[in-house]
Amino acid sequence: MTTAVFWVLALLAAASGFMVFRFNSMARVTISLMVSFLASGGLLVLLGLGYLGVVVILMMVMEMVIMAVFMIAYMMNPAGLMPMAMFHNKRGSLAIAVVTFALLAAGIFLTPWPHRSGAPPRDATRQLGTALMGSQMLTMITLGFTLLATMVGAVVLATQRGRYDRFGDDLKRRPPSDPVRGGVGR
Amino acid sequence: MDLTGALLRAGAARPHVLTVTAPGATVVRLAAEDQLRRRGWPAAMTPAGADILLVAGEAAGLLAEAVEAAWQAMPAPRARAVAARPDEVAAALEAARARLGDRAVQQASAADTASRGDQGQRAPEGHEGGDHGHEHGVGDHGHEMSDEHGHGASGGHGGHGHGHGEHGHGMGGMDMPGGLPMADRGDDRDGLRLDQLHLPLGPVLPDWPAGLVLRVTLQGDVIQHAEPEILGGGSGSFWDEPWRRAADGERVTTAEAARRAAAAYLDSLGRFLAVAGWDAVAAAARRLRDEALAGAPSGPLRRDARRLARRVARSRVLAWLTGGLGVLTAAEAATAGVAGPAVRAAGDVTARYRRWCADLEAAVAVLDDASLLGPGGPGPPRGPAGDDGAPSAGLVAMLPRLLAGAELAGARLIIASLDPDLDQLPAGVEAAHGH
Amino acid sequence: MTLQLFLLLAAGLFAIGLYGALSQQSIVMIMMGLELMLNGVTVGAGAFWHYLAPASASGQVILVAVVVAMSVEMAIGFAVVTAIFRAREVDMTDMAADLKR
Amino acid sequence: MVTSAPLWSVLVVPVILAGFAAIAVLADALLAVRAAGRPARLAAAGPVAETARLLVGQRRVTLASDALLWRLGVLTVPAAGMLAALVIPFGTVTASRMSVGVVWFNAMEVLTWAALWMAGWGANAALSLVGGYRYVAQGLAYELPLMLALISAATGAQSLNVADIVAAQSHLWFAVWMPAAFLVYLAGVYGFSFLGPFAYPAGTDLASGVLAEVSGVDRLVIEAGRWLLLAAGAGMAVPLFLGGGTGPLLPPWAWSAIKTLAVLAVLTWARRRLPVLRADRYAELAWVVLIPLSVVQALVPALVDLTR
Repeated sequence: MTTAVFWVLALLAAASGFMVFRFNSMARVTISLMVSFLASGGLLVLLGLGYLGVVVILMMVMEMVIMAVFMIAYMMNPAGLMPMAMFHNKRGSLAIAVVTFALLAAGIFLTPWPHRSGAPPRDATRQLGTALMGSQMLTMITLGFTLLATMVGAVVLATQRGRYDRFGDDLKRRPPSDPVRGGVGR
Repeated sequence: MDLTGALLRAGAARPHVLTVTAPGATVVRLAAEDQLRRRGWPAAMTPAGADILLVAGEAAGLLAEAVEAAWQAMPAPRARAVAARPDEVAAALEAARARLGDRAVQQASAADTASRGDQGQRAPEGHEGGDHGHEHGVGDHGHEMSDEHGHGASGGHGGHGHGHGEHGHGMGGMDMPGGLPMADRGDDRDGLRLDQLHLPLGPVLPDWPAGLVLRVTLQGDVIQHAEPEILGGGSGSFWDEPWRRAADGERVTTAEAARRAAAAYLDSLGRFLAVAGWDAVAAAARRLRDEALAGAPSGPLRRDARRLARRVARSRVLAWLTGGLGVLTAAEAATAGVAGPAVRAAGDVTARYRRWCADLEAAVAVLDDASLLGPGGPGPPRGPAGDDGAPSAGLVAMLPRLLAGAELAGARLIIASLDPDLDQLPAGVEAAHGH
Repeated sequence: MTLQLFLLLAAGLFAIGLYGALSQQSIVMIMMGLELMLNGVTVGAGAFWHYLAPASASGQVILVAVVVAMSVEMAIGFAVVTAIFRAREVDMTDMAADLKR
Repeated sequence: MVTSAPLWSVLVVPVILAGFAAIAVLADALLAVRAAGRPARLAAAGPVAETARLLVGQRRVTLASDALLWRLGVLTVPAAGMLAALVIPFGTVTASRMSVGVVWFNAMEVLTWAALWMAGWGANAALSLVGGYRYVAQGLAYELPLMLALISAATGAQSLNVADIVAAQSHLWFAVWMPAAFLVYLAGVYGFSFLGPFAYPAGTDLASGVLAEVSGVDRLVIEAGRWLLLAAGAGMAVPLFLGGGTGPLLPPWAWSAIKTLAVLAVLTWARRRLPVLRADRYAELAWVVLIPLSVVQALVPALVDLTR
């Protein structure tokens, strides 16, 4: 049963991952990547990582839908109605990718993997939580700050308007001039 | 067992009706809406969701083409009804329903829609080309076609999604899949030059002023440019009738005028609330309107209208949602030749619908006044009408300025809060530009 | 179901992503490739945790880090694309390759 | 104590869920008939006729549509509701006693993001597409407060397992001492079922937006999906905030049913009381007011846990 599920999910993950670079339509590309992530999430659940697997599914659905918005906004031919190739150095990339895969595969089968040390915990989620709030606290803090920096950085990079645009040169304009008024009226 | 036939008949018990109102046919529309409410038949929003296409009044010219396009876009089972006069509505609807439940008629209809290359049951996967000009969203039926017909099979048909706009002409030589043109990019307020979409809104659109087409240029759902087009005026508005008769020297009582004014405000409020997505209250307003026009006793009518007006005017959520949209100062409105509530409100969408509510309360207060209509009585619901189409012509003329920069949802609210009545425009202004 | 099979899948996803990231011209498509590579890393980290050291939380922590990296990559990536697009109206790497000259 | 039912119960969950959804649809039809001033005995005829006409209706096919994504999107709406319902305990049994039930519910509900976006995109019609995008904007507004509300309940029980959350409410319902989380959760239920004040993606101003070009069986599937999602949301509110199947006298399954119906009744009634909240207004409210509020709300059970 689990083996069958594994094969289905593994093939789905690989095939939809492959289709990401075959579809013309940006919508299908994004949804295809999403399906690949959903399959990986399922595989993580299969490995006993219920929490992380479901979180990957949850996050990737949201992320891919938002990604689709950007893909379609910025691509010239979002619906792929006019097939066009946008590649550079296709053969070189293919060669690099194939060689990488071959090396990795060789490594996978040649490495004498150690035996499993210890048994899986009764509750993998608790294990993760205890680690992040205990021994791995530093990692958690770093990740937290990274995310905060990302939020600030992404907004600064993407936005065009600042507070001087909204509140005027002396920052005294009330209400601020916005193209569309928000719901709170800051 | 004739399962299909049984389902057809069961479904035909409650068909969804898409009403298209021709210029000058407000009376027919009101009769149709009254009929639908009594029968409990829902109003369809789009051709795809409709079983019966009801044409109220006589559609001619561009509107006739739009009606035909909407009909082509309707999936079977479907039936068509035409009512030129209010008393024809009931019979037309009944006949349409009979056809809707008739298996033989519907199978022919289904075969007909299936035979049209791009409209069949079998969905061609991906990008099937076709040369029909009617495969778009509701907003754009037919109108684009009329411009493009000279282009042959793969002319641009406007209004496609996927970030594609169309530029009307000039893609004759390009072989685009499905006959779809590529989008052009345009400037936008956020500094990102993204694809523009040229989309006609109307005339087949629910809760939309009859006979108005608004050609908008969108980036995302932000309107960058809007140009109104008028599919023809009426011969005087139904809502102005008592005042018109009074001006002609007839005896018109204050009560009669007040009743008409109240019904007009309720009609406008109903449309506005439907656009705002407050369906329950919109339905209540329309029900009251129908009762007012049917001559319901003034006591309960006054009570219910007051209750409704207060409920709407006091709703904080609605005011929060509409505040700051479409601000129109009194001076601007006066220069554009607008009078009536839009000027007296002198403010945003919130101010305008609250003005309607106040005017509605004032109108129902004199429902029993049997004196002759004088200058102190209730005025026409949109302000005094002029020969040049005032005040609705002015309202339409202001749309381009008010709508530029608004989002689609905001734009619909702004239009609904102005509620131009194109029947006030002189007849025969076919395809006149609003500015 | 063995460690090798999971790692092979991870390597496959990684290689497909690498191919995409190297061959695509459009920045958003390159980001798709990067995401797919990270997807491979996720599967690999999960497999290592399960088959090698389930008693330690390190595998899971790596997974969390990878998931965070994916969201950071996407957020910053699209912010950069937006900034480039605003300035130059391009979304192609070849057209934004000033540093080459 | 909530126990896990055998595997076949996975097939029973959609049936029960559909039953609750059907009751909600009938109640809604009754309210609509009453508001229109027509006799109440006609209420049941509406949904029946509606189902019949959609079953025989032709599918609409539009030019250059992306039929694959369109159908996938339409089908995902009810599928999301049914999958989300798998972790909801009914009385003392649950189809899946998953240790991360709360996260599962959240993830399955988020599938509607992709579903509606695909449904809006696939039709290749402008208003439909705008509707699909609207759902993304609305999702960004309702989702984070909803997640924090779920986290509040999970923190209160110190578990992501729905059964543990029920057990933690044996003395006091979470709705009582986490009212903000409960209200935010209910708003989120409207949000993911895009009904009532959150019908923005299918708004009248867009001529029903994401539903504009959907007809026939597709329309039936997506409309049913909305109500299934609403029923799933109402069902999940019971174990999360209303103490699950606990209650005096009656058996647990009866309490689950009564509480679910009560939440459904409130949601069905309240949806007629408000206009549609546009995302441009609601998003700022959500981010500036509701998210901080939900964070503070989530801190309350965290502090309570620490002092225990």
